[in-house]
Amino acid sequence: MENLNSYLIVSAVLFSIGTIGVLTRKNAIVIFMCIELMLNAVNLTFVAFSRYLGNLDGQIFVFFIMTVAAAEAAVGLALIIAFFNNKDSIDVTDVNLMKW
Amino acid sequence: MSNVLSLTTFLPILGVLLLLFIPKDSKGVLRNVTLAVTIVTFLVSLTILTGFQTNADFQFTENVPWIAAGPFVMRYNIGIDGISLWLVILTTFIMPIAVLSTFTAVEVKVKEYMICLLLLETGMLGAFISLDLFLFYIFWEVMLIPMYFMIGIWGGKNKIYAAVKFFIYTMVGSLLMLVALIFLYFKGMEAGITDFGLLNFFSLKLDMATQIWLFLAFAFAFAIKVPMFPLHTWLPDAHTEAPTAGSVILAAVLLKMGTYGYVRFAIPLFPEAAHKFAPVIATLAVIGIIYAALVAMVQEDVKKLVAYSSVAHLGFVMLGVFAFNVEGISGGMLQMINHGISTGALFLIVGFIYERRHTRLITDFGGLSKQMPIFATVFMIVTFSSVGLPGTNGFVGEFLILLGAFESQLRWWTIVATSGVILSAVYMLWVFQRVMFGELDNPKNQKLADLNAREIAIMVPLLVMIFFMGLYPKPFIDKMDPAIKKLVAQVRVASVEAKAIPGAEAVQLPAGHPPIDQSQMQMPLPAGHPDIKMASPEQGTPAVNQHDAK
Amino acid sequence: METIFFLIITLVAIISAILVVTCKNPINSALSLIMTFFCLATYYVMLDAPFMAAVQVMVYAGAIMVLMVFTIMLLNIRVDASKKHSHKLIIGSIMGFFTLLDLGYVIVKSRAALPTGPFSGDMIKQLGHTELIGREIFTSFLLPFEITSILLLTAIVGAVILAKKKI
Amino acid sequence: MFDKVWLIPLFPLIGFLINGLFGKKIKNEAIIGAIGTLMIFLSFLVSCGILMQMIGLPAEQRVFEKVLFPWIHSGNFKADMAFLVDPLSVIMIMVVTGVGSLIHLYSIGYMHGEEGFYRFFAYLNLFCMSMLLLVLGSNMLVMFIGWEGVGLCSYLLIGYYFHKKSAGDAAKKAFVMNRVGDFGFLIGLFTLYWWFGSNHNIWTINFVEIKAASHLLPYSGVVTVATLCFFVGATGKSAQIPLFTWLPDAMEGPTPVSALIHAATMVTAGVYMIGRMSFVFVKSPETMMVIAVVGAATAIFAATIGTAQNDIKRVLAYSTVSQLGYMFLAMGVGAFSAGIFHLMTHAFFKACLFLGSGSVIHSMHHALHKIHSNDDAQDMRNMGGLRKAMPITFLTFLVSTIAISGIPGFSGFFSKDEILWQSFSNPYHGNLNILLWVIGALAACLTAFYMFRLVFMTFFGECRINPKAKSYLHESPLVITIPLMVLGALAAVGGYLGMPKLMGMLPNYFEHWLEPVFELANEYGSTYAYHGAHPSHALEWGLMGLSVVIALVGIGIAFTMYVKNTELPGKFVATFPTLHRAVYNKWYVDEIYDYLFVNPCKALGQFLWKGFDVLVIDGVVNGVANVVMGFSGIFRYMQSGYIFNYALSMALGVVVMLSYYLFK
Repeated sequence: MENLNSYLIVSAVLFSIGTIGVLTRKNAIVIFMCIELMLNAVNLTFVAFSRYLGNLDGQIFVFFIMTVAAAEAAVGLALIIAFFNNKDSIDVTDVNLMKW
Repeated sequence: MSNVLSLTTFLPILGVLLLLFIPKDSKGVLRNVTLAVTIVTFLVSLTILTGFQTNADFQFTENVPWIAAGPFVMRYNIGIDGISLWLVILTTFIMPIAVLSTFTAVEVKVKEYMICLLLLETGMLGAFISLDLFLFYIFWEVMLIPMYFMIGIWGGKNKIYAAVKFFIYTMVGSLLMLVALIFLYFKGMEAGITDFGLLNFFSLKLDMATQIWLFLAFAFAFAIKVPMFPLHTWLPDAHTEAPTAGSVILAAVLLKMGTYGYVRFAIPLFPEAAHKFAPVIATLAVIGIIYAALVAMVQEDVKKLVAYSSVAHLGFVMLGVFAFNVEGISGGMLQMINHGISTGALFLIVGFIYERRHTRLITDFGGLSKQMPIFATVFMIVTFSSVGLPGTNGFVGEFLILLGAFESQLRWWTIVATSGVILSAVYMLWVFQRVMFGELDNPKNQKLADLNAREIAIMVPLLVMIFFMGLYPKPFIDKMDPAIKKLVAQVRVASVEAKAIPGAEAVQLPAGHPPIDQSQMQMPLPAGHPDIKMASPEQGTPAVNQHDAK
Repeated sequence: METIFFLIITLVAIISAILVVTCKNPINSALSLIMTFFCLATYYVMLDAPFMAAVQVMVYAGAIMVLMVFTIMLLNIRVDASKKHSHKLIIGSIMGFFTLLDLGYVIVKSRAALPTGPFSGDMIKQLGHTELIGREIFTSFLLPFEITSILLLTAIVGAVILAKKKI
Repeated sequence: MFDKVWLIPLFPLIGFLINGLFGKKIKNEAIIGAIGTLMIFLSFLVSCGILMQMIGLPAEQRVFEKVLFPWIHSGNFKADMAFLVDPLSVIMIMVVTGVGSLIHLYSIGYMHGEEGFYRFFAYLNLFCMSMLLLVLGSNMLVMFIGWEGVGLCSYLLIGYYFHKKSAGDAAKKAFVMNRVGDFGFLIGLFTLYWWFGSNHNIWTINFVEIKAASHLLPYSGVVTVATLCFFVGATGKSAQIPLFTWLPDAMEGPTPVSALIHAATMVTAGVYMIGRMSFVFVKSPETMMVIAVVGAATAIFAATIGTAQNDIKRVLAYSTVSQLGYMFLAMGVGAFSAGIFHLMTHAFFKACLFLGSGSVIHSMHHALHKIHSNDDAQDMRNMGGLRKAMPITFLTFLVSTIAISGIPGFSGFFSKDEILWQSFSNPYHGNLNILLWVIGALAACLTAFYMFRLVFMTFFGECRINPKAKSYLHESPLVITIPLMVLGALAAVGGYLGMPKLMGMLPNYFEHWLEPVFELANEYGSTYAYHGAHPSHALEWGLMGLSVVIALVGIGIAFTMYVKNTELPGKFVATFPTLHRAVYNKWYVDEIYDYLFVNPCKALGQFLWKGFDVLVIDGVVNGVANVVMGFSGIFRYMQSGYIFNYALSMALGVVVMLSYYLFK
C-alpha cells in the first residue's frame, strides 16, 4: 500500500512530461496525445485521493473527465482533419492565419 | 398648450423625417424644406417667448416618467426659466440663418448635412430645456454626434484630426460629469431623493469634501466646453476645419453649453465649492482673455483668429458668472447671447469671403472695401460689436460683467480683464484693416462680387439684433432678472450657511472681500427654504438711496 | 514486495511517457501512450478501483487511442523531418521543469488534515467497486451524468460537421 | 426748450442715417453736403435756444435732467439714456455745434470731387452726434457712449483715405490709444460705483446723484485711485503725455477732420470730463498735482517738437497737444472755468488755423495736380509768399496766429494769461506754482515762435513752389473762406467774454456763467488749500506784462530766422545736429512705444501661440494620443498568431499563479 505522496509524485511527473510534450512538439496529433497524458495524470491524482479519502466522488469525477477527454479527442481530431484538408500539413506552426 | 416646449425641441426631428422622403439629388428642395422647418421652429419658439411671464420659477414644465431601471428613476422633466429662455430663442434664431448660409457652401451630400443640422438643433434645444440631470446628459451627448460628422465629413483639410480631437476632448469631460452625476444620485438617494430631477438636488445639503469633488468634475466637463484657458486648443482646430454653418452654430450655441452648465448645474448644486473655487476659475478666465487676445493678434488664418476671439469673449462670461451677483451673472447671460450673434456674424462673414476666394489667409486679402462696400459696412459693424463699442450689444454685456465682477471679490481680476478690452480692439481692428483697407493689389480680389440678396438677408437680422440689444437691452434683462436673483440668493444663502455648518470646513472668502454685511444683500435674507418665490423688486425706488436692505 | 511492484510500474510509466514526447514517429508515441495507459490501469487496481482500471483501459486505450492511430494512418503523416531545435525545446522543458518543481513542492509541503470519507478500503473489497460506483453515479451524480451524455452528443455532431468536406 | 434737448443729438443722427444709407444713390454732392450741414445747423439753433432760455433763468434753476428711456437696469445698476443741461454742457454744445456747422460748410468745398463724399459727411454727422452725447450725457455710461463713439468716428475719418496704408495704421493707432484711455475711464467708473455702493449703498453713476453724495467721499485714498484712472482716460482722449502720439499721426485724415475732431471738439473731451466731475477730482490733491504737472510737461514737450516740423498740419497738431497741456494745467491748479474758457477760445483759433492750412493745402494740391508734380502739398518747404495769392486765408491765418501766441487784445491772450496767472497764484500746490508758471511761460514763447515760423514760411518770403505751378495758385472758393472769416472774427473777439477781473473793463461773464457748476469743487478745494496772502494786483500786472514780452521775443526770433536771413535755420541745424534730429523725430517717442509695447506684444503673441498653444497644450494632447498608440503597438505582439505562444502564456500563467500561492 503505497502512501498517497508517491502516487502524487508519479502523476506530477507525468503531468510535467505532458506539458513539455505540448510545448515542444510540432505535430498536432502528438500534442493531442500529450494532452491526453496530462489528463490521465490528473485522473491518477483523483483516484489516489478518492482512495485515501475513502470517498468515491473522486472516481466518479474521473468518469466525467474521461467523457470530456473522449469528446475533446473526437472534436480535436476532426479539427486536425479539416485543417489537414486545406493546409496539407498538421504542423502547428502553419496554423498562422491569425498572424498579422 | 403646455407642451409647446417639447414641440419646439422635437420639431426638427419631424423635419428630419420629412427630409428622408425627399430624393437625395434634388438639393434645392432639401435646402428649402430644412429652411422652412427651422423657420417654423423659430416661430413656435416665439410663442414661448410671448407666453413667458417674468418670474423666477420654471415655466412650460412637463414631467413624464421615462426610465425606471432599478434604483435609477429618470423622468422626462423639462422646463425653462429666465436663464435658459434666451438661449433657446438664440438657438432657434441662429438655425435658419445657418441653414440659409449653407445654400451655396455645401454641394456634396446635402441631405445628410441637413439632417445633421436638424439633429444638432434638437440636441441643443433639449440640453437647454432639460431639468432632469440624466436627460441633460443624454442631450449633451446627442449634440456632439452631428457636430462631429459635420466637421469630419464636410470639413477642411485635416478635418479628421479636428473632428476626433473635438469629440474626444468633450467626451473625456462628459464622462467625468457622468461619474459625478451618478455619485450625486447616490448621495441623493441617501437623503431620500427618488429621481434625477434638478430641483430636489438643489435642496440637498452636501458636506464640503464631496461638494469639492463633484464641483470639480462638473467644472472640468463644462470648462472644456466653454472652452477655458488650458483646455481650449480644440476650438481653433474645430473652427478652421468646420464648414461655415457648422462653425456658426458651434460658436453661437455649443460654446454656451459650457457656461450654461455652470449657471444651471455646477454653481447652484455646489455653492460652497463654487465660492471656494471662484478665484481659481476667475484666474483661468482672465488668463484666457489675455492669452487668447495675444494669440489672436498673431494669427494668419482669419477663422482661427475669430475662434481665439471667442475664447476671450467667453473668458469674460466666466468672469461675470463667477462674480455671484446679479449684475455679473445677467451680464454673463447677456454676453452669451451677444457673443452668439456677433461671433456668428463674424463666421458668416469669413464664410462669405471663403466662398469667394477659397482661402482664409489674411495676407491674401487687402483693400476689399473699395470692391465690396456693403460687405465693408457689414464687416465694420460686426467688428465693432465684437470689440464691444457702446451702442452695440457687445458693450452692454461686457460692461455689466466687468461692473459685477468689480463689485464682487474678483476686483483685481477685473482690472486685468478690462485690459482685455484694449487687446480685443487691437486684434479685431488689425484684421479689419489688413483685410479691408490698403491697396486693392491682388488681381483675384479685384473681381470679387459684393454681397448678393441672400447674403444680405442672412446678415440683416443679425445687424438688427446687434443694434437693438445695444440700445434697448431692457426686455432681455427684465426677463432674466427674477431667475438670476433667485440663483444669486440661492448661492449666497448657501455660502453664508456654509460658515454655519459645524463640520463643514469654513468657507474662507479671500481676504480682499469685505465681510458679507447687510449692505451686500440686495434682497432681505429669506429664512428657511432656499427655494424662494422672488417677487421682482418694484421699480421707481427713490433716486438717491436705492435699497434700504438694512 | 508491493512497493517494488509499484516502482517497476512507475518506471515503465515514466519511460513510456517520455517516449511519447520524444519519438519522431507518431505511431511509436501512440503506442507508448497506450503503454502508459496500461500502467495507469495497474495503478487503479492497486488503489482498489478495479472497475476504474477496466474503464480506463476500454475508454482510453481502446477508444481514444484507436481513433488517434486511425487518424494518423488516415493522414499518413511522414516523420516530421525538420527537427530544428528551435527555441521552443528549451522554453518547453524549462516550463515543464518549473511545473514539476511547483507540484513537487506542493506535494512535499502540504500537511492538509485528511478527513476520511465513509468508504474505507476493505469496505470496497466486500461490496465490490463497480456496484458502489454504480450506486453513487445514479443517485447523487445523476444530473452531471446526463449532462456528460449531452456533451458527448454535441461532440459527435461537431466532429461530423468539422471533418466533412461539404455539408 | 429744455426738454427739447434730445433733438440736438437726434439731428446729426438723422443726417448720418440719410447720408449713410442713401448717400450712394443721391450722388449729388450739393444735396449730401446740404443735408449734413443743415442737420448740424439745426442742432446749433436748438442749442442757441437753450442758451437763450438758460440766460433768462436764475443761477440755481439752470440744471435740468431729461430722461429718455431706461437703458440698462440690472440688479442695483441703473443707467438711463438721459441728458443733463447745465451751464457747462451748454457752452460745450454751443462750441461743438457752432464750430461743427462751420466745418461742415467748409468741407463741402474742401471735399469737392472726392469719391467717398457721402461717406465723409455721414461719418462727420455721426461724430457730431457722439460728441453731443458725450457732452450732454447725464450719467457716466451715456458719456461713455459718446466717449467711444467719437473714438470710432475718429477711426473712420482718419482712415477715410483707406487705400493709403499710413491712413489705416494711423486710424488703428488712434483707436487703440483711445481704447487704452477708455480702459482707465472704465476702471475709474467701477471704483467710484463700487465704493459708493458698498460703503453707502448708493448704487449710481448719475452725475447729479454723485454730486449730491460727493460729501461722503474721503479726501484721498479711493478717490485718488478713481480720479487717476479717470485722468488716464482723459490723457487717452485728449492726447496728453503718455498717450499723445496718435494725434500727430491723425493728420492723415482730411483737414476738416483735423479741424473738427483733433482741434475743436474730441480732444477737449478729457478737459470737459474733468470739468464735469470737478467735485470728485478736487477731493484728491495728489491727482490735481499730477494733472497740473502732466499738463505743463505736455505743453512744453509738444511745443519743442512743434518747432522742428515741416508738415504744416503736424505743426498745428503739436500746437494742439501743447494747448491741451495748458487746459490740463488749468484744471490741475483748480482754475476750472479758466480751463474751459481756454478750451472755447482754442476751439475758435485752432479750427481757424486748421481750416486756413486746409485751404492752403487745397490750392497747393490743386496747383501741383495741374502740373502733375507729386511734391508734398503739405510740406512748408515748397510753399512761401502765398499772402499775395491767398489774401483772405492769409489774413484770417494771421489773426488766429496772433490769438494763439497770446498777443494782448486777442482771445488767446485772455485765456492763456488767465491760466498762467491762476497757476502762479493757485492755493493748492504750494511752492510748485512758480515752476508751473515758468514752464507755462516758456511753452508760450515756443508757441509764439513756431506759429510765426509757420506763418513766415508759408505766407512770406519768395515762393518756393514749382515755378510752373505758381500761376495756378489762387484763393479758395467762398464756401471755404466764409467759415475762415467767421472763425477769424471769433478768434479775435472771443476773448472779451472772459476778460480777467483785473482788466476791469468788462465783467468776467464766462467765470460768472460757470460759477454754479464749479462752486462745489472750489468749496471742497478750499478745505485743504493754503490760505496765504492773496498776491497783489501789481504782481499780476507784472507777470502779465512779462508773458507778453516773452511772446514778442518768440515772434522776434522767428522773424529774424525766417524772414531776415533765411540761412540762419540751416546754420542752427548744423550747430546742433543731434538736438535737431531728436526734435524732428518727435524725441523718438513712437519708436520707444513700438519698442516697449507693440513689438513685445507681437512677440509674446507669437511665442504664446507657437510655443505654448501648439507645443505645450497640443503637445500634451497629441502626446497622450501617441502614448496610447505606443502601448497598443506593444500589446499587439501578444497576439502573435502562433499557437505555441498561447500555450506558453497559459503554462506561464499556471506556473506564476502556483508559485505565487506557494511562496506567498
